[in-house]
Amino acid sequence: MKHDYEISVGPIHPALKEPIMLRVTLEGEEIVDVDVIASQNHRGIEWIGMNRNNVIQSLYLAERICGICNFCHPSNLVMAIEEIADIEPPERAQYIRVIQGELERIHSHLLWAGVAAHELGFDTLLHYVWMVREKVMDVLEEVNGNRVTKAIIMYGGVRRDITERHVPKIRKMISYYREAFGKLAELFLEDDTIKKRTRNIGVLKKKDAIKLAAAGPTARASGVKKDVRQDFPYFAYPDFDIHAITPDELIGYTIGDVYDRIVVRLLEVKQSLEIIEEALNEMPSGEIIYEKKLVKLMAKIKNSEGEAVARYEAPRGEDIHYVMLKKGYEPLYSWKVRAPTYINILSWRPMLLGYQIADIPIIAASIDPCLSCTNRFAVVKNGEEKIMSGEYFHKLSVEKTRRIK
Amino acid sequence: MFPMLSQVFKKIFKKPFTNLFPVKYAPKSMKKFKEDVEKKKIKTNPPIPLPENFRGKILYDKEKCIGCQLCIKVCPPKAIEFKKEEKKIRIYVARCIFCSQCNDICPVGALNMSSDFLLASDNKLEENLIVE
Amino acid sequence: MNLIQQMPAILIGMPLIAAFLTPIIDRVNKKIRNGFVIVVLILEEIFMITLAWHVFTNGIAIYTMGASNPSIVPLQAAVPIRIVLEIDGMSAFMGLISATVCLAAGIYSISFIKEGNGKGKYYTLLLIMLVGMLGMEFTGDLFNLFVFLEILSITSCALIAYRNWYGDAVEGAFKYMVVSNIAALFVLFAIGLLYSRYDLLNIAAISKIMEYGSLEKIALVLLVSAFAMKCGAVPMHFWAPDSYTVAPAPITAILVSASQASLYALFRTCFSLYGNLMDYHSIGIVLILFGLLSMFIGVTMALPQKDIKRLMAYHAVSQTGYMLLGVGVGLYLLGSSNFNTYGVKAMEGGIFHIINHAMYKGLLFLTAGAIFYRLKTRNLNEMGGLAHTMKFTSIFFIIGALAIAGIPPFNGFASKLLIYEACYKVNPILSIIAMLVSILTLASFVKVFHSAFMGPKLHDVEEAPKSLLIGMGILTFVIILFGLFPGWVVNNIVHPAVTALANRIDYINAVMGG
Amino acid sequence: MISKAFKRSLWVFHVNSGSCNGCDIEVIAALTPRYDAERFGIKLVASPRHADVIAFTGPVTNDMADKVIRIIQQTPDPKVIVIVGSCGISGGVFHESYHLAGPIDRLYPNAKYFYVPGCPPRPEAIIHAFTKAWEWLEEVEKK
Amino acid sequence: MNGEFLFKLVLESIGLVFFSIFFGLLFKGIDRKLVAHMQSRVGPPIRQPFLDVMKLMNKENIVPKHAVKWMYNLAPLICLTSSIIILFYIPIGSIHPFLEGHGDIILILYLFAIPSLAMVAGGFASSSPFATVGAQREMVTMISYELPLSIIIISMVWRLSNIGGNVFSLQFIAQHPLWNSVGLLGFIGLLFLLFSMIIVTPGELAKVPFDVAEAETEIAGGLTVEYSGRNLAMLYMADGVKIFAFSAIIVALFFPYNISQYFNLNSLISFIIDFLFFLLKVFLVMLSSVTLIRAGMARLRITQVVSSYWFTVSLIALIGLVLLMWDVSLKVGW
Amino acid sequence: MNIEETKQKFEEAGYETWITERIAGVRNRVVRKTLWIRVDKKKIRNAMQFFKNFAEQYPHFSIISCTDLGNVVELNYHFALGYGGRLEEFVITFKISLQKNDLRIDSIADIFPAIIYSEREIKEMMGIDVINIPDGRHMFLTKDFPSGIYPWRRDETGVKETNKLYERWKDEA
Ligand code: SF4
Ligand code: SF4
Ligand code: SF4
Ligand code: SF4
Ligand code: SF4
Ligand code: SF4
Ligand code: SF4
Ligand code: SF4
Repeated sequence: MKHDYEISVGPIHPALKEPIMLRVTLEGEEIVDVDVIASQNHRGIEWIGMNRNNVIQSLYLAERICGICNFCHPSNLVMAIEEIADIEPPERAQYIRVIQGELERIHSHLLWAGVAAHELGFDTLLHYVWMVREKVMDVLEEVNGNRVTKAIIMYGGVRRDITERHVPKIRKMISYYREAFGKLAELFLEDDTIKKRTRNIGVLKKKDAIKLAAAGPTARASGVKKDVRQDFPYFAYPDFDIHAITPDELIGYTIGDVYDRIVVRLLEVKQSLEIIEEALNEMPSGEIIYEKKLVKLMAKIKNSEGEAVARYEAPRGEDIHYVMLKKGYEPLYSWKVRAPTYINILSWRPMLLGYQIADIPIIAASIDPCLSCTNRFAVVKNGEEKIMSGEYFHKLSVEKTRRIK
Repeated sequence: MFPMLSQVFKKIFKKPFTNLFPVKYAPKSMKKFKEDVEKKKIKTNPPIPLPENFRGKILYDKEKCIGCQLCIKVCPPKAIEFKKEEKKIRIYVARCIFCSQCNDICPVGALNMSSDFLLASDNKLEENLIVE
Repeated sequence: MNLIQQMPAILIGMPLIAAFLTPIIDRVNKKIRNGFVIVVLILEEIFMITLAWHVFTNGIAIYTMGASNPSIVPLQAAVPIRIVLEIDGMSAFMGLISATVCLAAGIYSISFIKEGNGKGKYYTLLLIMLVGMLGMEFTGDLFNLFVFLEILSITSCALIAYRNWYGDAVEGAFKYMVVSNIAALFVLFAIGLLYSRYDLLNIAAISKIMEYGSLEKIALVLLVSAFAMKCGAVPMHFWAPDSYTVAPAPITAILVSASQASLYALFRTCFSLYGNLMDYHSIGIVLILFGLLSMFIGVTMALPQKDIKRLMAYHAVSQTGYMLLGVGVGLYLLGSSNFNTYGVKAMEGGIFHIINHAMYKGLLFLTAGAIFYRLKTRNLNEMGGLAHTMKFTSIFFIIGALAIAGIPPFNGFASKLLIYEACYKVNPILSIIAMLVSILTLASFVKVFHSAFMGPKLHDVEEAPKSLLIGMGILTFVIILFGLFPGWVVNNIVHPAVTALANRIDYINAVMGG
Repeated sequence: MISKAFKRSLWVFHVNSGSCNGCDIEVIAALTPRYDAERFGIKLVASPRHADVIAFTGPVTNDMADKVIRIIQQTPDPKVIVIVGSCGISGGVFHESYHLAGPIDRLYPNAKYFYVPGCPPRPEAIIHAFTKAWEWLEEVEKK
Repeated sequence: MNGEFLFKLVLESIGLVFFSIFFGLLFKGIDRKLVAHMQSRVGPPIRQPFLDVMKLMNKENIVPKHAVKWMYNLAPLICLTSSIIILFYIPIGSIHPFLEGHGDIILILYLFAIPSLAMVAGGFASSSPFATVGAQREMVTMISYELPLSIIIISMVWRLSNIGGNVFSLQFIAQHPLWNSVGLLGFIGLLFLLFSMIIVTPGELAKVPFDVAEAETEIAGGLTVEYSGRNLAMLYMADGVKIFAFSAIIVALFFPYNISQYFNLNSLISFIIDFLFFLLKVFLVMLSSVTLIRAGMARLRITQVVSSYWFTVSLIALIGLVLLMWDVSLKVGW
Repeated sequence: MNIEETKQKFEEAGYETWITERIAGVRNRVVRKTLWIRVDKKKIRNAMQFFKNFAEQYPHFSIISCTDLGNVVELNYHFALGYGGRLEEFVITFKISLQKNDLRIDSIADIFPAIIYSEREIKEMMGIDVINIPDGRHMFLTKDFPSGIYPWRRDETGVKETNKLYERWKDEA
């Protein structure tokens, strides 16, 4: 039974919530080759942004590049356009953006921790982590009016203030997480079964991480001290003393395996708490938006021209947008999104080779793939067939139903 | 070694974290249950409290609206339709993404977000899901 | 004249005569020839059952060639002067196995062996093989034992090489021949030694006056190693996979019981010829060790095999280990106070396992043959999805596989259970290893099952022909029967065989009188 | 025929047909301690063959269209389909892209659909959709 | 065999079938409820498994195109019946096992293999790659836990045989609790055996951390991926029955005590009390060997399953055996 | 090595360069800089090799962005350098213009292996012929994607029509 065979993980596979396909060649249970096939989730977002939407609409579109870190993409878009149109957001807005970004990081890392536990077959931990996560979800809902999509950032500032009413709730959340942190770290880092499943599994060497341009916790877990908030800060981040977190801070050495990726993310949750607390303490007062009249704002952007690159440290790593505006052209003239997962999936191959089927889910999940931003363009037949395709399936299914009847 | 084991054991005796909306277990008959609720025979548990500025189903004050169509211009999913004859608008909730951008731009404040969020339905165009 | 009295002679004589008639009938009509052979085999089976029944109820049956009353051995100065067949419980038991397997194999061969390749000769040889086996099992005479052993070897050899158009068939036959000849030489030498010492060839007679000197020890070693070699136990197992693999499937099935005839000879030597004269304690340990080794090495060698019959052949080695283990434990305990509690049980297990093994391993080889018949390959990687169409074959296979793995309610479980139950008393580890090997066996057969029968339909094949199915069905029937009523079988068939083996004195007295 | 038990034991197969993950995480959240849909007998299963309900999130991309249909067909009857999120119902922000195959209920019209508007809806709203589904199943049962 | 006897036999078998399915599902429900509480959730009502089964029974039963149909449909049936048959051999409270025989402890061990085998066959028969991987893993798991399991059983039997009697009968083992007859060393040895038995349980029942064969995140439910409707319901029930039966075996092997003799009660009440006490024992065993472990651990890899069973757990069991032997030799020495 | 030194290096090597700036921070205001370098398409490999050789750090590749400007297609190779130090990082973008009638560029995947996905992407999305690309399969598009349609183009080879099913979602009962 030891001959090679291939299995496709995905596009609908319990281990990968998003549609993507990993074609894995196996010898017995061992992985000998990996190929990523990414063409399932394309919704043509860049195309919509470049052809159909005005800039305000694109903001919400960018928010839905990925629902998990739905702050990073609009932030990048906003940063790029602010640079082109020379819009200077007020100070208070910059602080609110930082808080929002860090809240998002907490929720995203906790979410990941739960998913990772689930991939390890440790559902109790999934439930525990997601239970803890509800706290930040409550805060997000309190501040933004929706648990997930924030709809908060706007060209030149933010749409809603963080008021006196919110502050105590956020502070309470911070102390809640400070307490929970010890327990979480114990549950994740001291459990023998988790250690067995993650230690020395999916190792990405520092050299490879640099070469393959890995980003975010994936790179940091391999010992690359790299964090956009530290290296190339934006918003109000220069005010904070942020350093890139590597696993040796907690355990003294770095291997670059799945376990290290857990360590990094846990520590980053702690770091985010500190940032939020400091931001709350230091928050300047004042306006929260550069231009209250949206119509005016849109006109200003419409009359700007130029190009800019914006970078943002999303929970999964560095997110980059390149934007070009043309005077008088309402949509974005050029828009390129580089989501962190886009570059991190390159690291799957060195991580997976030599391990077993059982390791695929946790290794794949260890880079925290949010594939909805990566898998983008896919099948377009020529014009006519495009319209056909939907109708075609429709017809197919009608026929099938008729047959059943 | 296995820190979760002791955790888990302790948890058996603790009260669950669950919010029992709308009831603890599934009722035998959902229809009867609804009737009973209407007759106030059974008390349901409320959902987790909503924040003040929750973005739920949109509210439209038709009287206030001046038909300027600004909301239509910014609506990301194009959920708003202009009714030419009346110079008023119609909003499809099944298309709306609850961004409240239209509220922000409306010059007369004719649009607002309610806290109504239990919108599930088997008809995406049912009355409840069209605001006009 | 009492027919029962003549039965031993008929059993050996009838197939012999039939063997010579077969080529003649072959000339006349192929169908009639088939019918003739099958009728002979069925008669054999019936007679064998009658004889066995007689032996089990009335004790040892004696047949003296050419005597007016064959049941009484003429003695001359306490020396039996004629060729004596002595059928005790053990012999009858073995005879049953041989007759049944040959019957199944004979029917199976009707379609399996194609006309035109000397099928007449094939049947002749098959019948002579039966003669060889029965002769070995019935004879009470050392030299005769040797003669029948040789008959069996030569016919087996010829049948292994039957498909001489495959190169490896000849190679397998050659290996078999080498082993057989070495074994035969050993046996002959041992007989010479004993003959020179006692001037006797009759087993019972020798046994009666045997003294356990160094000469006897040498003879014992020679006999034990020769028969162990022929029964395919580790470390002399290497020939088994080669020859089992290349022989036509029905012949392989018969070869299994032929090697058990050697096993019988081994037991006969240990228990009846030497018995408690020798250091049965150490010989017991040797057998146990051989048994454990065979079990373990057999199964571990089987696991990676890709050739279905080769894999099964290694399992045959492994299963032989169980028999050695059971009987070895019996031998180890022989004479001790524990013998009656555990020893007998262990031997029952071992002996019961012999017949079980003959049945299910025969069945498994026949199913492998059925696959080969349709696909013309023994390579597991080239099979797949056969269960879609070869439904009965796969059911037979499943039953055989479950039986060999000792899963209830099939016969393998019953005999293995006896072995576990007895061995742990000697040392718990024995039982643990035995159970472990069972599970490994299971794993190995699940692998075969998966690669051959499961998966998408790869080959457009039909079910095996009827005669194959009937052949397999006979063995399956026995397997299920034994699995469902193990108690009855043990009490009525196995137990007499065990008592016969254990009671050397009875064996001697039957010939030598009082 | 639909037994009484059916409505109190709904096994869900969750498919992302091109969503932004926003709804997916709320579907999972609905199963975690805060909302715990399992108390209604709702649980996620790993194979469409085990499912009674298929929960789709996201618009259907061209690439996923055939898979979506295959999954629906693989699910044994009786079944209910729940579409979570505005973009799955009507396209949402992704409406009118060259790469979308259309709403699921148009690709496979002969099934019972329930819709949960929201972007993303709260976990309670998703549970609410299931109560609607029960109600419908009760109606069917009566007939 | 007279007619009345036959009638009784049939009646009792039917009763036992219902009994085992009922308690199997009940305990499954309890297990789920407990796990939910351990996860800070309310969890499904205890009757949920019954609802699930009722629902599955009414669902369409799809047979995949490439499946080997007869075997695909037969496997769940065999799986369920063989699980039920196990219960026929187990003493329940003060009730004697329904079937009893020579060497039934080994028989039970092997009977436990049959449901797994049936599932393996069903998995193979469904021709899905996930099911195939699952089936292979199930086999490997089986090979792994069989070694410690046989060590445990043989050790106990061996120790018992120093007392004498039909030691391979479960009923006999249950009537002679080992704890009563061993010294301190033997007691520790038995604890070792009990511990290994508890670890073997999740493997035998395909639960976390040894549920590699059904790992949903890795191979989408493995063996059962393709099953639906009635067939799935049978596999579902078999799972419950197996949990119940295996816990009952541990009870019979290690905790066979009854409490009724301590009260002065008439036979019916003491029968009921023993029965309830039995259920309590089964519950406690299930709690510690299935529920707690499954809630408190992550799934291991298949290689880790093999190594933990063959080395760690087997070693623990062997130590138990050695201690038991030592215990005996000391006793003899005294 | 800071941005000025890098700029100088490239200028000495004869490339056209310029820097754009943007301020961030509230109390601690810092300047974030981007270095733009115009490279002739024929010299792309030289420039990249030169860049990799003199950089003290392995440059972090970000993405290739690609714009259809009518007669020319403009490629931007974005890199980051100086990561790991506080406030020390800057962005380097190499700008390359390709004439529409000669959309060819050398692959640099052997110099920067991480660039492979991006090269595959511009190949399929913009129809640029990447010479010597080690893996020319589609990245995001399926195998049977029709040739001659490039989603990022703004000319007649771009995507024109879209699926209107979502536009007509209301029509259905
Ligand atoms: S659901 Fe998963 S396993 Fe099943 S067919 Fe689809 S991709 Fe394969
Ligand atoms: S959460 Fe559970 S049910 Fe859902 S996909 Fe993952 S493994 Fe499957
Ligand atoms: S892939 Fe790129 S263009 Fe498409 S939606 Fe995502 S970020 Fe936008
Ligand atoms: S970068 Fe990844 S995680 Fe972040 S929003 Fe995009 S898809 Fe989600
Ligand atoms: S975004 Fe991340 S957490 Fe969510 S489904 Fe994808 S991989 Fe899992
Ligand atoms: S809330 Fe947003 S999506 Fe909804 S109607 Fe207003 S602008 Fe449109
Ligand atoms: S923006 Fe306000 S006033 Fe204008 S059309 Fe919309 S609702 Fe009416
Ligand atoms: S409805 Fe909104 S949140 Fe849900 S998947 Fe669609 S875009 Fe994302």
